[in-house]
Amino acid sequence: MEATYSFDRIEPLARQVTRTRPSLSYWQDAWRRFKANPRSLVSLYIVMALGLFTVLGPWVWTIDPTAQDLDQISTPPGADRRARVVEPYTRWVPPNITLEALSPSRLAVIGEPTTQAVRLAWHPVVGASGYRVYRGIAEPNSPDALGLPLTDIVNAALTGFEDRLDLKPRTYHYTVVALSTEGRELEGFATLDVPVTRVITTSEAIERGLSERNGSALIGDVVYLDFHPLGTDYLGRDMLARLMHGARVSLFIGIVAPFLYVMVGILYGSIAGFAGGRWDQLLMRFADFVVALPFLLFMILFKMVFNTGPGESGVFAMLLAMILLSWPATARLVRGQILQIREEAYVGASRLLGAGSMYLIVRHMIPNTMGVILVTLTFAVPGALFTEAFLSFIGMGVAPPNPSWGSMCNEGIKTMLTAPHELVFPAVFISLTVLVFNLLGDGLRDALDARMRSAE
Amino acid sequence: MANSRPNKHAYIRYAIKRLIQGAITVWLIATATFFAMHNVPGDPLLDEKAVSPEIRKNLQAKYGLDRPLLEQYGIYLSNMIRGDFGISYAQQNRSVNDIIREHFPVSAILGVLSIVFAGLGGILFGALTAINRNRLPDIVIMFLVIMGISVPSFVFAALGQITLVNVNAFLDTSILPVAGWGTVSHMIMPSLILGLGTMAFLTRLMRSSMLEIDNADYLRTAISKGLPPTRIFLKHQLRNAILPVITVLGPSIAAITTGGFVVELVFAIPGLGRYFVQAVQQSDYTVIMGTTVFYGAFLVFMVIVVDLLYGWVDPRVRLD
Amino acid sequence: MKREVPANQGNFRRTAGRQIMYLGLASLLGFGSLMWFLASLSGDVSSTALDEVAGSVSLALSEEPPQLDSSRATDTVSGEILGHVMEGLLRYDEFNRIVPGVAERWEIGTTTATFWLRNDALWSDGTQVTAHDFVFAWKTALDPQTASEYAFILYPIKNAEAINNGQLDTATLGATALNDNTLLVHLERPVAYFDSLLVFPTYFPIKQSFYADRQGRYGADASDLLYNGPFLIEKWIHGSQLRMVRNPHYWAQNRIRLNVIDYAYITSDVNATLNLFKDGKIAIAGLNSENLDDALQRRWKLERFNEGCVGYISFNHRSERLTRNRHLRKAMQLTMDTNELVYKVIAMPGNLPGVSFFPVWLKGVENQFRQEFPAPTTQVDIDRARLYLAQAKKELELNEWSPLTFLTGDRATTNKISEYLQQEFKEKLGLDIKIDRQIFKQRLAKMSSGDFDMVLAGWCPDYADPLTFGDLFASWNKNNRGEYKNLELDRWVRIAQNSLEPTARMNAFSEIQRIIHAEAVILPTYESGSVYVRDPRLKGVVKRAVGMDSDYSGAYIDG
Amino acid sequence: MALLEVSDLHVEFEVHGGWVQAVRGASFNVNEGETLAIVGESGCGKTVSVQSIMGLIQTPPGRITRGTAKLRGQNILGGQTADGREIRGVDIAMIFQDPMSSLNPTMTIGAQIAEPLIVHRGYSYRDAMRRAQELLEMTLIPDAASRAKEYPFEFSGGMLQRAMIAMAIACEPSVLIADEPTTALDVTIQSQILDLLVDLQGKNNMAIVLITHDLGVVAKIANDVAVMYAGEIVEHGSADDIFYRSAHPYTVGLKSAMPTNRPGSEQRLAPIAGVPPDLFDAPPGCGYAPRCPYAMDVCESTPPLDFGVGHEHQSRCWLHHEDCPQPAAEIHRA
Repeated sequence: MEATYSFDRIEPLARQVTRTRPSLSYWQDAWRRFKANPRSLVSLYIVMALGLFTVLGPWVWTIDPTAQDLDQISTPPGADRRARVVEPYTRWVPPNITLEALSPSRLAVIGEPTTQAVRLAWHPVVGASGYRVYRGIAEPNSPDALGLPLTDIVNAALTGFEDRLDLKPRTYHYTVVALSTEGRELEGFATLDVPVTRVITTSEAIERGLSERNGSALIGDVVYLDFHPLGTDYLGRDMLARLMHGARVSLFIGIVAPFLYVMVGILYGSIAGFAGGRWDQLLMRFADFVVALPFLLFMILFKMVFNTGPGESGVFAMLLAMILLSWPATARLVRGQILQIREEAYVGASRLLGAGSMYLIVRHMIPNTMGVILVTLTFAVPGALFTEAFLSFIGMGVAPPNPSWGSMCNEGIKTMLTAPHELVFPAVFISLTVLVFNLLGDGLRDALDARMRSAE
Repeated sequence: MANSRPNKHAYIRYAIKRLIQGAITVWLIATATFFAMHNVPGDPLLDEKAVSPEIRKNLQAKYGLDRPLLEQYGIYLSNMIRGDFGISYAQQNRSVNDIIREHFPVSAILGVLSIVFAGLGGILFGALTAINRNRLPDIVIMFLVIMGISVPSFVFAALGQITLVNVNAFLDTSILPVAGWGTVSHMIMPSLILGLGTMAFLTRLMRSSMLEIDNADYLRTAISKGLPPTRIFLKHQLRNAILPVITVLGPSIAAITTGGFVVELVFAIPGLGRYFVQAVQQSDYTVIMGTTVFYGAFLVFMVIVVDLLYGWVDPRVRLD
Repeated sequence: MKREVPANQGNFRRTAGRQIMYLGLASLLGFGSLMWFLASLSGDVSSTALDEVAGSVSLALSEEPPQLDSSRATDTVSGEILGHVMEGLLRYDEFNRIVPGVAERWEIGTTTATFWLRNDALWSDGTQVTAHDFVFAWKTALDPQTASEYAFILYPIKNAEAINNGQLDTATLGATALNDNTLLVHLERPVAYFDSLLVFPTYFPIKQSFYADRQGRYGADASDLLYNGPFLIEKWIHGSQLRMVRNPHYWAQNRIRLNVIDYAYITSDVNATLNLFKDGKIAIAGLNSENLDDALQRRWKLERFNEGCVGYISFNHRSERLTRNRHLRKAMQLTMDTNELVYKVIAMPGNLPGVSFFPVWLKGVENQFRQEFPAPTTQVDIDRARLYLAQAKKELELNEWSPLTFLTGDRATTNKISEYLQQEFKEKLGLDIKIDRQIFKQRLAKMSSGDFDMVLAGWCPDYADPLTFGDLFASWNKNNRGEYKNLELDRWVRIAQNSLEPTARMNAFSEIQRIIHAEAVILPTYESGSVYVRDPRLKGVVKRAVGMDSDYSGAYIDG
Repeated sequence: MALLEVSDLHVEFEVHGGWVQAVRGASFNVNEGETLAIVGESGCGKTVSVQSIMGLIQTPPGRITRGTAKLRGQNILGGQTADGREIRGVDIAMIFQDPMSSLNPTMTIGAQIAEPLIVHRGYSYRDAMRRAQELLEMTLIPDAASRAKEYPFEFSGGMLQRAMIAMAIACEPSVLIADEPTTALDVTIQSQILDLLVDLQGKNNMAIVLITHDLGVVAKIANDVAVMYAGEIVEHGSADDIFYRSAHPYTVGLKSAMPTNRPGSEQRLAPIAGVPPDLFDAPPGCGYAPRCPYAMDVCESTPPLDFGVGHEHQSRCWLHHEDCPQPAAEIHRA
């Protein structure tokens, strides 16, 4: 069946109606593609969270980062915090107890074993010239596995010992061995399992405000020690507070320092790359000179020059020192790129149109090295953080007791096996900062780079 | 329109010119370090137990420290040119030349090995993440890279050693020595750890430069010639994307050879790195000067090698 | 009409990715197998910790021994090596008693000391160790040209100090070799502890002909040393390995049961040495508070070693410093709780809370000094401390306390201690303490120039007599960095130096102890000790507070 | 049966908010030893269609949704046969518009020419380089021996295009696709390149598919012509058919917009009013309707069919429909 067509003439131009493609301005398109990339959005939220954590944190979590709680040294987050209040410590002279007082076993605990002290007494062994007291955390199963030798008691008459070394609320296995005249250990040893409970003195409890009641009524009460959500460090200081206060220095150094010395590097490198010839050689040789200087020696020299007194925060001096010594790496990279771009046609064309050198560099060349620049920038962040830690360690940067993430990492390394949280939290925060800057850098580069626009 | 392609003769002339400039740079480094060193408090003769003034005078005379600074500088320079870097203060009967001769090769081997590992890994992972942009391999490798750079090298060294110990214990034979130096098997673990940081950086660098040339016309020509993807990657993409990587390789070899202090400590490796840090702590003037000048020369040499390599890879860069 | 999908999208991206992955993996595998192949070639050369058949022990050293020329050695690591490869006139046995060494018999009087040398004491080149070797060694050590930092330990010998100051020629030294086997020593002044000095490396013999033949490189390498001790250095790769084997020419062969002592690793990283121990590569490894639990969990054989050193806060008594005020120092003394510091902060077994400047191991008249003359102690009393502080403020005419600088080094433990003390003094006394952390030589420079108010310092003994600690705060002693001057204390030090009568000397030391506490010249923090883990099969290892840290000459492997 | 037959080719690209139909059913073929010119304004889809044959469409964002490209009966759309045999560079080769950026700047000219020989013909490196030298001589590049060792930035535009051609014909392909080979070159070099192409075509009996927007070039060397507009082939026929018997208003419009150098012709150039349609939302009817002086209702409502207007001469325009009142012949004279 032949479709019927209408062949009447129409006026063509008047009726050109098509749905126009939604047009986007450069920035709208950039924002749209930035939002489209989930990872850069996530990184944006994390940046905001980090900002809040640093700025508002100390007002919300008002624990003083330098306050030391020696009853909770290196405790992981979520550890049990119950403690019984007891009398303050009084010296204990081991009495020479008569045999009957002891229970049938040859080794017994006198009084209650607490984190304050564990007092042991034992039967004298015939022919022993002294005793050696061991403390283990695993059940001793052979004479060579008795654990830690706490002390050697030289005179045989003394058959008691008070252990106060770093007592934690756990079960210890005490063993006492008799010593022969030449100090050799005699056969046979008596072992005792002692469960230690955490206690706190009345003065400490009142000073820390752990309970409203005071005076003698407090004895025997069970109180909860201060709550540390992320645990405590090697001096019992609150990790969360230290992370918040440390964030200020670390983020400042970790962001501002790399930003500045990458800027210096970009300008220096592009001028060297663009100028070429004699200038390029001169500038690059100076860059080699700066890189080859011994970093530690010149940091000490800078510390003297800026005469940061002991204890003052040398953050600005360190910032300047880092900038003076860290820009050559970026300069060399940017120069390499500029050498390539200088040969491109569009640079020649733009120069023909009368563009001055500086305009050419800033408007044409640097945006085209954005890829390399963003990579060095995001890598400079961890570099700066760990340089700050190293400098603080030699007394140049942050003065103790103020914390910084890098120095917390430094300290955390030592107790990596036994108290991993002291290393994990600062390392996680540093990784987060680096991750965020990497994702942000990527997201920005993809969003802003016009070439990517068509491909996306 | 284009200048003539530099031939062999031009290369040699260029290399010689650069070597002369290098010598001047090394001389500047030596001078700056010399005067900085003498202005920093503390001197090599101080020790935990104080020394009587007479002995201190004898020691100063013996080492020539009592002479005016400029004179000492003159003496030091003349010795240095003759290749004599003097005797270490901390280890009184070892000449700095011996220290460098015995310890630099160790650091150099470690440096080169870790750079080979870092370069290989960096280029491979960089290319992979560039090609599979925003897909699983990209995200996974990106995450590993972040971990690689935000965890300091001494943590990696410690962790690496502990895992090696546990693996040896688990397998009950020592597949790799936990520390020490001497055979190739001692080199594997330390160079891997030392190379991690640089590899992470090279990966990101390679990815960024691969994306820059992603839609270059000559790639389209290569595809239209029906070349297999691996050849396209090796001959066309790699050669153009590797330029920023090369610029970084030179200085990082030098940085690793001297910056490997932490790995040398953890793996008990007799490298030059520890002498760098200890020399400054001990204010051991001759060792500071010797190691700094040697490191300066090595760095300058590496930069020259990189520029020559750069000229060879990218013909457009004029060697002037 | 079925849509005929084109034969091949020909998408360059995905195919390239897979092929490059194979290319990359192939190259990484290639690289790995190359390394493996090379590794297998060289075989596993690193020895195990103990080899009973070969009688060999492998250990780790904390640092490369800086000086093996006994006349100039100063540090403990060099001392340990020298203790195994050289032997002085006398030596310590496993119970730390002084026993004959190269000297068979000896008599020490008030003005002279005579030593009769055994004729079977030989050098490693077979020649006999003669009295001339000792005279030459002591003259070299005292020679101003050698400029040995430990020359002062020879000062008991007549004219030694004058020679060392360049006033006299070395020939005038009061030590003469009557013949090869007898050595006569004239003393500058009566010295009660002269025998314990003779064990010190500076008193070891050196063969003159060998020393001259080496033209100044004596002690630089294994071949530049002549050995008369139980072992000799067979191989020394600087910074990497130092291997000692039994010295066939040593006279007391029967006493030595090991054939090889191989320091196969040199690193100062405690965790690295512990990992080597776990891997069965070394027989002994030091522990710190951080890896202690790990060692206890594994039920290893732990042992305690009292290093004999004392840690203390040293005040600056110079006139321009606030710490010259006695009441300020007493206030700090009453605030510092050394038990909490040692038991909770340092938390390292083997350390004892600081009570007196004289450590507990020192011998008194019969048994321990501290038992015969107990040190005065202070109970922590914050209220009294604040009274003292107020008094000090009045005496110094201050309306506000200006900050005090607390100089510390850059080692791990000093970091913990200084931050703890800073917080304690701030909380309890309201004093603002600024921590001035410096690296090694900068700290020493500030100590000698007096650029500090307080400094975290430490002192280790040179010889087994209280005088090695007693004379530290004498006004003429250069190591008295705080420049503390007290005529009464000086007088007691002179008595202790010159008298021979034990009760008089010990009483003098007890007076010195009382003054240091009463005037709070320094505040002792801890007496240092350490814990190490040992392979139970290695027995007979001796650890000492004075002289060689660890002595393996008597050690043996069993089981 | 023609050497290369492309039928019903559809290609679309994903952009923000939807898909752009770049090619909406293009069909053309070329015989052995002959030259087909594909003509049209820029953006009409001519480059996309040849690129899709060579598999140069990046996915994402582009994708081929329908159509086939048969070389001697075998479908090779996307650059490979169904069983994955590579035909690019072997049976079909391609040269591009801007030679300056189409050659690898870090590889010598000789090496780039030698590559296809090494990969497809198994030449050794030395033989391939010698062959490359001969190819350069064939494309009239002076002093070929030393020039082969030089780099692209040391060549002029014209010589680079010659090198591109040498590279393309290395494996004696049966079809050469030339995507606006002379647009970036000045006129004198332009004719040299075209003469070279014709000369090489004669030697190897090679078919050429020439993409251009310059009718002058078409007149010079094309046997057949396909006129493309808004992603479709609106007219397909011999060169004479298109020039003298143009059967589609757009072809006529194109001719009138072409400057001619015939002496004494003072007419003014008559540009075609309006703009090509945005293929983001392709119009239902004929793409040219809005700009066509003869537009009718049917042109706007229903897509035109292909009407045969002579031997192998088709035109996709309702004017040729039998019931159309306006005689199709009128448009010749315009």
